Amino acid sequence: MMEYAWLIPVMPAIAFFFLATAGRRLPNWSAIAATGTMAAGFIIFWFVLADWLSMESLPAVKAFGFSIDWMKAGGSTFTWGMVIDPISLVMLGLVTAAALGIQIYTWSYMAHEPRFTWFFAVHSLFAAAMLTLVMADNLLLLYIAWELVGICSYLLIGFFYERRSAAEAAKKAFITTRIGDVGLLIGILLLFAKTGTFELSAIFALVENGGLSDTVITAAAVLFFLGAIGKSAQFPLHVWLPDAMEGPTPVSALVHSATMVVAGVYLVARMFPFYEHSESAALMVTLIGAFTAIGAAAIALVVTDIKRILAYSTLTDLGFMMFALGAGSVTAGMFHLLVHGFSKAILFLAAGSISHGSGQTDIRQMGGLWRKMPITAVIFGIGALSLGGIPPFGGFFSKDEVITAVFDGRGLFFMSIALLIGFMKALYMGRVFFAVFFGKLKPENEDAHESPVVMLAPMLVFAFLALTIGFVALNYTDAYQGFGYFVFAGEHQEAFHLNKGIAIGSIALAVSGFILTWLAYVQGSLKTEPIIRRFSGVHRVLINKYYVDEVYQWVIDKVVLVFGRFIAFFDRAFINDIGVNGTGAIATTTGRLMRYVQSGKLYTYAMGMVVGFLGLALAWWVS
Amino acid sequence: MELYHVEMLSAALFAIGIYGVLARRNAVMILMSIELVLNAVNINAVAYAAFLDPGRLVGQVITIFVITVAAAEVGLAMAIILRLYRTRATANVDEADSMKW
Amino acid sequence: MVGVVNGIDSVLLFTLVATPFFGAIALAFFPADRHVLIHWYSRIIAASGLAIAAYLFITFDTSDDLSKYIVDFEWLPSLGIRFTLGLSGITVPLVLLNAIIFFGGVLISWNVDHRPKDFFIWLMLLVAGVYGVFASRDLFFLFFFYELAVVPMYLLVGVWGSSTDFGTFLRTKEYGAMKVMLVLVAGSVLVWIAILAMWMEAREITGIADFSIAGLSQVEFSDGFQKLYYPFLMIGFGILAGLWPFHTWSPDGHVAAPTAVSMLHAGVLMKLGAFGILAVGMVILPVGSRFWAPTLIGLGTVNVLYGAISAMGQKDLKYVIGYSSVSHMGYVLMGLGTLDILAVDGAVLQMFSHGIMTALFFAMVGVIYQRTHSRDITVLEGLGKRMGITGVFLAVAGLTSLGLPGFSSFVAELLIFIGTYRTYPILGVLAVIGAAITAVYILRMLGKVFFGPIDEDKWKDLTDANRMETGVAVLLTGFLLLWGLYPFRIVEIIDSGVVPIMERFGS
Amino acid sequence: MMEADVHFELLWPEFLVAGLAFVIFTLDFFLRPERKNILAWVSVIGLAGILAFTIPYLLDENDSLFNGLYRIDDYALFFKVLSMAIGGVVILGSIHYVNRYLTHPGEYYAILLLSVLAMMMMAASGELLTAYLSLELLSFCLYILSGFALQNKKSNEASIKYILLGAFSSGLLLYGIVMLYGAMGTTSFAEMAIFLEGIEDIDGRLLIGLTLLIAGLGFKMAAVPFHMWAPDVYEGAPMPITAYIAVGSKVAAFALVLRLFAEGLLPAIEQWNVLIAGLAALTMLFGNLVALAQTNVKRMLAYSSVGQVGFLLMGVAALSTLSSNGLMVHLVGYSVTNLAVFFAITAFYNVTGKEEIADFAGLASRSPFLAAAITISLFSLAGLPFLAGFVTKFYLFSAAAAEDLLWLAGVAMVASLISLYYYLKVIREMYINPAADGEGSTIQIPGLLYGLVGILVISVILLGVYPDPVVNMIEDATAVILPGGDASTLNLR
Repeated sequence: MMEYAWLIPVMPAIAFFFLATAGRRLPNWSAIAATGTMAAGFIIFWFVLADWLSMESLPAVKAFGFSIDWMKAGGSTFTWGMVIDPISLVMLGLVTAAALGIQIYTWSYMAHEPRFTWFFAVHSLFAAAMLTLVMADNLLLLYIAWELVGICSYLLIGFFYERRSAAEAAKKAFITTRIGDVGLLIGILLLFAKTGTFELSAIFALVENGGLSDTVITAAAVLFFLGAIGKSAQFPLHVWLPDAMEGPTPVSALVHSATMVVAGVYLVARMFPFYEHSESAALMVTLIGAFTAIGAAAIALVVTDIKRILAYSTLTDLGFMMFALGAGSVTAGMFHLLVHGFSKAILFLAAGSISHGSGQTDIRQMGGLWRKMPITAVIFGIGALSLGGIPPFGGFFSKDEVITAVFDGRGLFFMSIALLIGFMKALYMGRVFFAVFFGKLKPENEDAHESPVVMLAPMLVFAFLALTIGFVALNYTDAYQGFGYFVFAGEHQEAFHLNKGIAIGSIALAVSGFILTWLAYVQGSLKTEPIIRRFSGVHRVLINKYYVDEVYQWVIDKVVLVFGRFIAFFDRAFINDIGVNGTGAIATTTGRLMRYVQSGKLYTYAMGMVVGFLGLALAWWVS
Repeated sequence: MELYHVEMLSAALFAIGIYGVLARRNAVMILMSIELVLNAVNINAVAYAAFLDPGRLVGQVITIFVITVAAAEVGLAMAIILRLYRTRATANVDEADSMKW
Repeated sequence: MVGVVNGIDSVLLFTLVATPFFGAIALAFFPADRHVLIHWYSRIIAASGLAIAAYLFITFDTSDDLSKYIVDFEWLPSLGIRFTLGLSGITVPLVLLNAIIFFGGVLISWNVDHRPKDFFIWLMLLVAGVYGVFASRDLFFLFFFYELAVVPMYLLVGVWGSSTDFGTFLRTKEYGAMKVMLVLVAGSVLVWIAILAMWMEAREITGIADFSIAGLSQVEFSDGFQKLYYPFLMIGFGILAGLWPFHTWSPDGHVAAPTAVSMLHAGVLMKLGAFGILAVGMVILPVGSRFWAPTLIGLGTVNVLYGAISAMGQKDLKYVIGYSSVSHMGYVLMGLGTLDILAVDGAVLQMFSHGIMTALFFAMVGVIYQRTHSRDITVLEGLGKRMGITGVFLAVAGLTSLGLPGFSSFVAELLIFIGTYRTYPILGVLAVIGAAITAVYILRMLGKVFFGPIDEDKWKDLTDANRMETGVAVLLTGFLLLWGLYPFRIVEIIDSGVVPIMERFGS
Repeated sequence: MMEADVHFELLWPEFLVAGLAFVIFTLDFFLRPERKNILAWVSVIGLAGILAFTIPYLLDENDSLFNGLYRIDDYALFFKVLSMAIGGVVILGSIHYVNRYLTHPGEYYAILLLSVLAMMMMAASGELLTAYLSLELLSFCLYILSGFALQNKKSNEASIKYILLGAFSSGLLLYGIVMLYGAMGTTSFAEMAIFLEGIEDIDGRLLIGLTLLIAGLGFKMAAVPFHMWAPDVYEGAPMPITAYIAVGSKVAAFALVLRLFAEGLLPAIEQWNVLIAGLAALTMLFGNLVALAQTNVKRMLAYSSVGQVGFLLMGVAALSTLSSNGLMVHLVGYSVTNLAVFFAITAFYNVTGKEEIADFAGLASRSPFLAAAITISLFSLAGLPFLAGFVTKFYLFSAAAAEDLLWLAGVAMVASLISLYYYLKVIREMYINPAADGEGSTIQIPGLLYGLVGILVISVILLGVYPDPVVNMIEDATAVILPGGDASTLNLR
């Protein structure tokens, strides 16, 4: 079955071309087409996985790939190829499942949208691009897919383009990520210039056997990480992700939490050999990851728009993953990526169903909603507890994995930071959960209602996954000896190992976090206002997201655009009006002056002749 | 008498003629000055014929032709000057400057 | 006239060049008021050209020798001028490009009802000139057709163009027309000087008066001579290619020109310059071009960044696109300047894909302008609601120009980036940054014009692109996607044309 | 010491033209005023007949009468043919103008014919005095013709300026001739060449003589700074005569100059080619720059033809077989094109009586044919492809380049770029600007002018598309005056 793996991305691609061309004529088919192909891809994935697991001598097989010639130029051949290996399998599973579920959810959520078809078309294109991205066996194809998911996110964020804010957010998202992509592309060019190939396997081989100088490796690693910073919204290019919540909720759930934004993490994991061989680059990843995580978590504690809270928590988790990768553990990173994907998906979907049911987006306007929408409450709770890191939810395992990895890789100090992040995660998760569902029901929310089954079903599935997925970390059979073993295809054992001390510590912190928020938002004995008043300055800074957006806006308005206008003016006023028109003016003016030699008086003419004759004679005489 | 004496004479005549053309405003006077130039030519021609290649008559022939042509030229010019006088009631060429630049 | 015609392919090539020319002459005898007839006639002429060009492109055999395309007649023996046509891997795509854009331009001109006869006559002459430049193998005729392609621009812009008042300054169509004509002819003067110099030098070296490119490329010009006269070619052709700082004719020309002319102007005319640098300068004066390559690539980089940045500062749609063409031609010049085979391949492909892309741009801008009578992006807002199709295709063009994978420009720019980075890493980085800036102004334009709330009562009866215009857009988009998704064939063809040139540089 | 046997029969063409002129004079007496057009037709048909007779009669005839005074060869033949053709065209183009604006058609046509005779003689004369005489004959005819609009002040002013300056210039010319005679003891081109071969450096007499010669001929050619009569005469003279002066007298002057420099002064080329080159550069730049500032179309064309003289002088400066070919090719192209544009304008003037550039506004709608004709001719003058001007300029500039005058060719290209600018201004008026109020009426052109201009425009295009036949003729003509290099030794493949 594995030779048909390429069908997984092709399926939604077909759906896209179908919808983009014929979609206008038969809108009713759009949902079926998109979801059908997605489901097909999902099924194929399972067969592929089964094949993979059933392969004998698994440790020997690192990857299964194939490729086609894309173009030949100047003696070098450019190929398009796909590769199946553990990392891509993990991503495939996540993406197909999430995309499928969220499309089903979308059936009713977007039912009344005029651009229903358009949504599914772009959604399918995104799925195709994302799947290609995770299966690409060479940097060229990876970059192509990378750009395509970017444009899809642009189109999806700008889905409600009549809203100026949505349009701006879309533009911001694309341009910000594009800045990172510059780094990525330059990195790719650098590698091609040095190695003459885009093939990942070949490049890794060179990295392993020292075919590339350390400077090149470090440079490439840093440049690739630039791309990751853009895509995965790490500081300082994180500003686009919160705004991206302008998009429809399913988009936020799929693109901006579960799949696309983790492409950066995936990239770093994929290019991991580079970071293994470049300590400085790895350290950079760690620091930026940790920095982003803490900064975002702090904001998540104060903002009140439910989707923005989730967005900042996404930032935190992304930073968390980078943190793990930087600490040298692909396993932990990918594992947290997987778990976070499902947990955050259900949180967004639940949030969507909340605003769908109650029409509220600000948590201060909510409270006690569990009476109105119990199932949603349960689902949201699962997600919140999972990401809050309460055992036995998946989030606990992954978080613990990360903290352990950080401890192993970076030592005590960084571990304490990781623990702090874990605690903050628990705090804001508890905050949003309790604030929304507990406390007394607000009168305006009296007519809030539970969402239809079509929306609940996928949420329930994801909830179940979020609940159970943690256990894939554990060691079951010889063929599958735990997630770490799987990710590394058994090359060096990194089976799940629970560090008792760390585990207890993190559990304690998580639980205490939830208890604190329970006190604050349900039981009410802990008042938040005095704290806010006490640290009003800090609070203001956090509410304003450290003013980063303002700074960027100022730079764009006052520097970039002004410079652009200046150049435009310079071009017109100097190069054109003076340079070009000036030349013409000189000619015409000279003519206008010279014509006055022609006085109309006879003797001038005669004089002209005499002068000419004398001049000739003189010139000749001199020469 | 050497050749260059004659040449000087004709050169002087030539110069005077040119001066006349440049300085005079009356069409007839300008014509006269041109005649001076032509006579300078004649003198030169004859002189060269006499001094440089005696025996051949090229110089003389030139002179005869010049004189003839000059006569015709004067006639024609006079006619046109008459037209000028008719249309503008003046023989002053400076007043005939409606076309310029 | 003793001459040779080698088989059906060469006959087709000759027909391709001759069709629009004689088509124009025939059109001169049409009754001027039969507009429908004139339009359909022009469409047929354009379509036949497209058919021939497509046939030549498809059947082009990259392994075969190219003599089967040669048409050769003695024309003016006393100067050694021959009328010689031929094809190469470089020219085939460009000929196809010209055919496509001519066809699209004729279709998009369905709304020309002011003296359409004259309009199409001049348009056909322009196209004939462009075909001629691409096909000529003799410098005299290359120059001949080069001028022929320039001349009609004057009347096309001057008569059918539009004047715009930008408040602080005014751009009349007369001004634009005069400027385009004079600047381009000024460029051709430099080219002319270089051509004569090469002819004279070759005549003194070999004792043979010969204008043929093939012949001159065999001559061993002294290094000093090459270094002296290559700049004439570089700048002379460069002016037509929008080389900084001789580029201002291009945006102003666009602002004044009617849609179809803008399409041809940016789509094809500017390519003539780059083509000349490659097919004349680099072929005949390799030493000179190697010597001046850094200058060319430097200026190309300036083009890229300068064009992109000033495009950011524009308010008028056509200015935005005009400067974006300046910027994109910069990539072409960079690619040529690297003398790196991948980059030169990329440059030629960029000529093709930029041609199609910018034609699509101008077609859609023409649609908007015809509907709203405005090109001011501060005035237009939220048109996407009423003009969805137009918006989609303008977005396609925009995404192509910011180098989105899946569209042909990505392939071209990728090749150029690779080649540039291999030879001049810093400039390679700058080029990539330029592509990022492109994203800024393109998205700014799209966001302002098509996104946001629409002024309902102002654009109450705003109509979307009609069938004809949509057809043009689909045609162009099809080519962008085709070469973007699977460039194998076209790159193969281009490569077959570029390799022999590059071999002269020993790379 | 003349040979006894002078082949007078070789002069038949000249005799016939002269005879035709006198036929017209006499016929004039017997025709009622409204029948005077017959005169024009007679002279045209007569010229055509003489043309038809001359070509086979003198082809490849190579003889020189009165030991070298007067030449009968292909070079002379070429210019004879050209002169007669030009004369015929001008007469045809004049008919309507004469009927409308002029009196005394008999004299008009007869004098025109005499001037044609003079042109034929100028091309044939192989000796300075003969050249001078034929030149004066031509000048006299032109003096009269330019003043032919008796009641028109401008016309009269033109002729008075023309004749006074012309007389003055012929004074200079004569003085130069005589100086040369004094310096070299001869006035025949061939002997001058032999003399110049002998000497290594030129003395004062020779220098002054040559300078004055150049000045005098420069006046005829209207080379800066001896050109100043040209704009006024062009503007004042009757329209067909302007065309005739612009084309005919230039052709004749260059016929003479080319033969003089090729047969007589070639040995001293290093002495004068720099001067001529400088003169050429000055002329082309001045002419074209000043033309930018003109508002009267005739005056603009006057300056533009001054600029053209600069191009032509370039061929003299770089004197060689190739460049004299180039000069003559350009001369032909220039003549055809200028005749086309002038008679197109004449047709316009016959109807409207206007000659300001602004008056051409909206001509494209008033008379598409005239607009197209003028556009094509102006583009040809500017040297744009498919038209005579492109090929001839290319040929001429290539020739100059081949003689290491690439810099001059460059200047010439810039000059023709400038010229394009003011030609485009006319075209803008015709095509872009709408007609002034009350002048939208369509212009009816008489069939004769229609046909004439049409034929001229077609020949402009033909010359541009396939010049090879003309070039071959010219090569034969050049082979006579420059026996050094015929086409075979030109290193052609």
